[in-house]
Amino acid sequence: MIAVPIAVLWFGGFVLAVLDGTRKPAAWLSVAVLTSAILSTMALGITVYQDGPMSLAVGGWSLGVGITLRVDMLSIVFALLSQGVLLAALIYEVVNGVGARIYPAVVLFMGLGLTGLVFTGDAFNFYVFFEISMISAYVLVSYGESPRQFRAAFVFITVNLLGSVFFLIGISAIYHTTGFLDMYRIRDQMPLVQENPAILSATIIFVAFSIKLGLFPFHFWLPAVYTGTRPSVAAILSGALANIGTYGLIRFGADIFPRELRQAAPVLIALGTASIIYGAIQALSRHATNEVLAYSAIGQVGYILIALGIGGPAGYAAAVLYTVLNSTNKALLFLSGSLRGWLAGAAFAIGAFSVAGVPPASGFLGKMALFQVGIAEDRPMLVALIFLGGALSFVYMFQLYRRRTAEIEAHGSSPWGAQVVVVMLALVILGIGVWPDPLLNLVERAALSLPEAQVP
Amino acid sequence: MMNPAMLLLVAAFAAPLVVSLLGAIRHSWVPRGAILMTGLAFAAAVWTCIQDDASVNVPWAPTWSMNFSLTLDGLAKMYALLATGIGFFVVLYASKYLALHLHHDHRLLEEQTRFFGFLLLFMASMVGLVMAQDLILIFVFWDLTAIASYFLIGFDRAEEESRSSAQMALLVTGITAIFVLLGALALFQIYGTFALPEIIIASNGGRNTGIAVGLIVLGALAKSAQVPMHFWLPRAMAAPTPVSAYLHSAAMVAAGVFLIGRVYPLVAQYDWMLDALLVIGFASMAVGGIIALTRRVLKQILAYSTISQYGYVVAMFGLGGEKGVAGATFYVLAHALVKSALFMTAGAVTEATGKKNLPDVGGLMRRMPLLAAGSGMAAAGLIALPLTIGFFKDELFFAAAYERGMTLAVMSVVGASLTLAYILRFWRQTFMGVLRTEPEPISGYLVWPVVVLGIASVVGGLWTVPAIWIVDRAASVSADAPIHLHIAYHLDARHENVMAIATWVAGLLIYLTRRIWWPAALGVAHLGSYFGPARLYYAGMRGLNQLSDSVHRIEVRDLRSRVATILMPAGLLVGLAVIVTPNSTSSFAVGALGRDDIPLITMLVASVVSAFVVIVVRDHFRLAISLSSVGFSLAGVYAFMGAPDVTLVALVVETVLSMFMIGMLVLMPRPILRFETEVRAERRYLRRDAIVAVVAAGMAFFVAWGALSRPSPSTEVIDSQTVLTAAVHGKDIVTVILADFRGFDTLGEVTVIALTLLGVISLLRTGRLR
Amino acid sequence: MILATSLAIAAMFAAGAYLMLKRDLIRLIAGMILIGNAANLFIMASGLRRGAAPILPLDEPTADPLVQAMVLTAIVISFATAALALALVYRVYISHYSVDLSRLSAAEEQQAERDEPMTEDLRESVRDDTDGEASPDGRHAREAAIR
Amino acid sequence: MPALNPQKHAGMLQSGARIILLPSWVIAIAIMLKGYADVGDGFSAGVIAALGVLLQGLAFGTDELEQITLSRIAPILSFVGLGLALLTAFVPILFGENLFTHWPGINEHAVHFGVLEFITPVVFDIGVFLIVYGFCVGGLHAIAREEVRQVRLRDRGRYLRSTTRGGSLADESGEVRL
Repeated sequence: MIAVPIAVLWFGGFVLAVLDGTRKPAAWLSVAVLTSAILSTMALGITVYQDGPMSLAVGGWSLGVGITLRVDMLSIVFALLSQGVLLAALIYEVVNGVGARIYPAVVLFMGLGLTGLVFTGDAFNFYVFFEISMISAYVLVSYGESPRQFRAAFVFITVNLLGSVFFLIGISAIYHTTGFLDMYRIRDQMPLVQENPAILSATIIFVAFSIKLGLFPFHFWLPAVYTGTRPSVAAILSGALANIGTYGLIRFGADIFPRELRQAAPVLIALGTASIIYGAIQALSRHATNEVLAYSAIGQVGYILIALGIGGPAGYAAAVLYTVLNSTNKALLFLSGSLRGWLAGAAFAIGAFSVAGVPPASGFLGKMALFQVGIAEDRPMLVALIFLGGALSFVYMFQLYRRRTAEIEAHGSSPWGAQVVVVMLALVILGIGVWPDPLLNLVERAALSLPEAQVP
Repeated sequence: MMNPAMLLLVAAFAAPLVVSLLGAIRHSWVPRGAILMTGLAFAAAVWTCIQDDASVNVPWAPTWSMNFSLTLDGLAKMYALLATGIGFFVVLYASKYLALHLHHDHRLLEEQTRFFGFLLLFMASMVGLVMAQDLILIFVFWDLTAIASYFLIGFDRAEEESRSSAQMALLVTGITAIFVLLGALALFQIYGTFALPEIIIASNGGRNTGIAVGLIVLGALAKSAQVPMHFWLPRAMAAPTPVSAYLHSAAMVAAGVFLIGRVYPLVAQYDWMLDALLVIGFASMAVGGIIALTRRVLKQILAYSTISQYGYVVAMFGLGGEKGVAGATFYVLAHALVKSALFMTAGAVTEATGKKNLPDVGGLMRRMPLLAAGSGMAAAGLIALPLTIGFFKDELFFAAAYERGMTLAVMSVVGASLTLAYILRFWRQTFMGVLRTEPEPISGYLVWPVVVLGIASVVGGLWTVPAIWIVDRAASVSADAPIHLHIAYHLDARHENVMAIATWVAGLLIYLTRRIWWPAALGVAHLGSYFGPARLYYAGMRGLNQLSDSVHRIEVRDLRSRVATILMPAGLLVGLAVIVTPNSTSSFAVGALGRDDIPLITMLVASVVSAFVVIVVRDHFRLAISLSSVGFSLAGVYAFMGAPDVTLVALVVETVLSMFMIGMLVLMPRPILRFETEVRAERRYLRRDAIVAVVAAGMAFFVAWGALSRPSPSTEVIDSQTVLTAAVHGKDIVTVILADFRGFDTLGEVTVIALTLLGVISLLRTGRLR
Repeated sequence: MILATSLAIAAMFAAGAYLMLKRDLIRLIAGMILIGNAANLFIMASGLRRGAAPILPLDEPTADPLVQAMVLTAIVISFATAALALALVYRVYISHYSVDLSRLSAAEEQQAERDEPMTEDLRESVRDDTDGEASPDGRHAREAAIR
Repeated sequence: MPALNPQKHAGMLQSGARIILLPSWVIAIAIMLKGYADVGDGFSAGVIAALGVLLQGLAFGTDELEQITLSRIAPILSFVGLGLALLTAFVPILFGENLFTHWPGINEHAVHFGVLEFITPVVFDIGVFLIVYGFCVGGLHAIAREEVRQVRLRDRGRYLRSTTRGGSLADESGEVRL
């Protein structure tokens, strides 16, 4: 059961790699593969929702000897999120006409990496899947093959290689200090580890994920890459790949390093604050749509970090919720940002309202969750900060939108297919805003699957 | 039978949906469809109005204790009637107006769909808002009105003026809406529910509740365009006239005072809040009234009038008590009727004459008698002449103010006389005097709504029963106590009558002596535009953009700096971690160094030396060679660490990698690879590079040292792997781990290889496998 | 030994980091490879015990086989990344006719300038809403308005 | 033996390359088939085999490399290998077994053929071998072909144009691919 989504994506990627992805049938085959992966993940999710976390020892080896796959609600939420964003980007590209034969295959492999890393319960296996998705991303960034894309790809590969190396170092430090690679066993051992090596490995893993997230001050690569790549790739990077960062921070932070996470809370909140303010201010007067969105992405991850810093069930739930909303928003905005036509314009407007936190677009739920956490923890300064960030996001989103309306008027209309794809995505976002309960419930369950959140 | 509350909501929200669908089929049906749907919604509102109060309460998001709860109570009934009723007339008016408007701007008639869609959404969200009982639901509908108004104000998208006005309106009302949300969440924190009725029952008058309610009221005041957050409203005149008519009377701005009315039982517990409302209300009255006197554009006069008129309402809420609440509620009703009529008058005049400014029109009485009569009745209502509904709104106001003492009474008379002066100026100069511009004939659709609303204002003044019936029920909700309004004409010298007469006299005086005080009033207006909040808004926006530009100028754009900006903070964070954690002597161990380690140390030294050789070599081919020698020495290190498998792989991988590198170098012409000529320019970077490298090295060093100093924990895993190796017919444990125990990793690893191959051949051969 | 290994790792990391700050893309990749080597060395060093090659039958204490498996995977992955980066450098060279980072940065600056047209569309929105009072025909208009 | 190249000094290299080709493959296959018994696995075997073939390319040039069938279809081989590896990993699921279960299982008897044991990990290793072989040969082959293309373009004086214009690679025919 657990292996099904992974198997589907793996075989799908393999088959697509041999086929020519620029041909329509092959491209639609990739869409079918990704869809069936999503469906099987959903089926898995239903089981997990009803019966609790599942695990699968690969090869049947007992705990520790082999690799154990473990799926809880947190994994399901992140897997579905990443797969969903990938599907939207893939359909968008397929409808527009795929420009490179390997594109569908690489998207599927990225789906594999993102699914695998949330499903695995083994730290080193996490790294392997992490690399599968990173290599896919390296290949994807150069998609489009203009000088700009190559520059972006080079920046991306350089910076993220550093992130990967940091992560690898962190993993081996954990192995050396605990003697295990299995996350459950590591978690049991971690309290016995001296503070010093523990915080060092926690720090370096934090840096690794911050680089992936594009958190201030590790964000300098992000605008160049997001503005340099094709819209669908930017959507994938910010909507799917960046989830690695959030998931990693939650999984490693709350699951493996809860003690270190609490110690680092002030640093997290400080960095989150810096990210929010910095991203928002940079985004304010940028003209290119993608650049505004890139800086907005930097700002938005700040909220996630603050939620993590506050911690507790509510804090983690807010972090997960914010990630889901932010990823879908960014995917929508990047995809619709390059389109023309009234449908695409409407979709973009919905995305803009969502980022600004205006209901019924779903974004307000994220702000609401953060406010709630801030109020419950009695931290007026944080509430004020979130308010300020929200106000600034209002300003930059609608300055951008104001400029864009003229742009949309001036140009013709994009192909209908692409517009329909973004409208569907926009409808999903609206749907979440209108009927948020399923998502809220899922997110709450996801946060509760973290051991730290279960402590009353 | 369907629940009346639900029915009304469905009827209201069906309107925008149906109209959008109609627009998709055939846009010429849109205006008629809109009239029909609004008519239905109005009918539903009237029908539900005479029903008993009804509620709907279904779980919406139980996870967060949010309920979809609507109650059709007296307050909701009144505002729903206004929203759908005025909405009906506005749509009627717009059905002809918009075609003309689009025609003037040479735009496609198809855009009607967009206009009516958002106008009806505006109406529907107003209807939803007035019935909502859950604070979050209120917030949702609240922002829905902001969205609708944003697109309506910015309807003339081609004009920068229109777009920036829409942006301003959205920013002011949208950002302040977050206060409403915050207030709701704060109340939830205290009372554990979002249900407003429950909160009102449980409310304790505590400090935190006060802050929460204050936040909500702040949002409401911004929406009602009260000083100092009033500046967006005059700019919102960029919208087509029907929108202005609607926005000022029964939607948007009314939503603000509605919300105050909705939470009034909470507000009334705090005297400081009431006093604040009083101050803000009178300030808005004064500012709006004075500036309205100086405006030239027809719609601007009315816009500032709205600020001032809602100032009355807010002030009456501030006065409090039965009279204040009842008065405020009544005022909204009366004002909605007449203000929408006046706006439509302005629009009709502009359409007929093509002029927007007051000085350019005049003497229209004879050419457009019907319009003059209709708007005359409406104007009479606004300046509270007897026999109109407006008379009572002022009377209630005077009564409430008088109760609080002489000062307030005088202030209210002055305020009301300002109203009289600017409305007199507006109406008289439009319809009396010399004919300035010959009007063209206009459609009856632009005139009749004005007339009907004007007549309604007079009828309301003659037959007060329906108004009293509505207002009693509405005010009872706000006051949280039964209220019975007693209004009638009294021909005696009671203080309300005296104050009313004083108002008329003073107003007339102000109007007649306008040449004398004109410069002063203009001065106030100018002062406002130079030091007022609008200025602050612009300065703030400009400042933010400038700040953004200057921050962007120092943004890192160079890959080298990007690398540096990752390594430096990472190093600093690790340094911070080292500093804050307690360092015992056992944290960092030197470790034993035996004779057996000598070969290993030698190879380590060799690899480090060759790594530094890589730094210093100039030639790229030598670089590749020295790089591979690093790999080979490391292979040696691995060999001495008892890892023959790793050694083998490291050797072959290093060989192939060198081949790759040299292959790539061969592909590039020598001049491309020549950097020596610019070595001098590089020199200034040397120090920075060295510092960053040292910091990075320090980070790696502390992490490595810190981790490695930890004595090895249990070797449980590798022990069992060793035992199991024999069981699976293996001898080389590493190979067995790779192919079996952790074969999943290997599968991932080879997938990485296959993926890289895809990437490489896509970069070099555009993805063809053969 | 712990200190010695840590120093070696740090030195290799420093060399890699230094190279990654150079303007030559080839050197940058060399830096990546060196940093990867440093990480691999660290994985190897993080083995739980040291000894002979872990091949059955065991006579003496053996080295940790698990880290060896890990390091094998890591070597292969960093090799793959380096190969991809090299292919990318080639395409960068094809598209910019240079592997010089300063050229690339210059191209990026140009792109950024193209993205940010210097239209000051803000100024328009900054206009005051004195609704014509400050119009050129000031006095006349004012007289007319007083009427 | 193929006709020797005019460059005399290349002769040594070429004969050396030819001599090494066979042993490199023998070693590779041996490393792979020995299974779990000793040092080395599919990965190193693949690289060694690839090195043998690549040496031919170095010694005889790209055209000769193209002659070796295994080098032309190397990328395809690579994906055949991936398929093989995937099958060994996921086929057990179809038999109701756990993911990545190898046959024979723990302490079960394996079919012996001399020193060779028939166990599924060998199949997995063959997959790894093919992937790695395909990667090394395919990657370097791509570089070699690119060089040939450059030389041809340079001869026609179009090289500079095709490169400075940036973007996609122009074909010999001048038609832009992708």
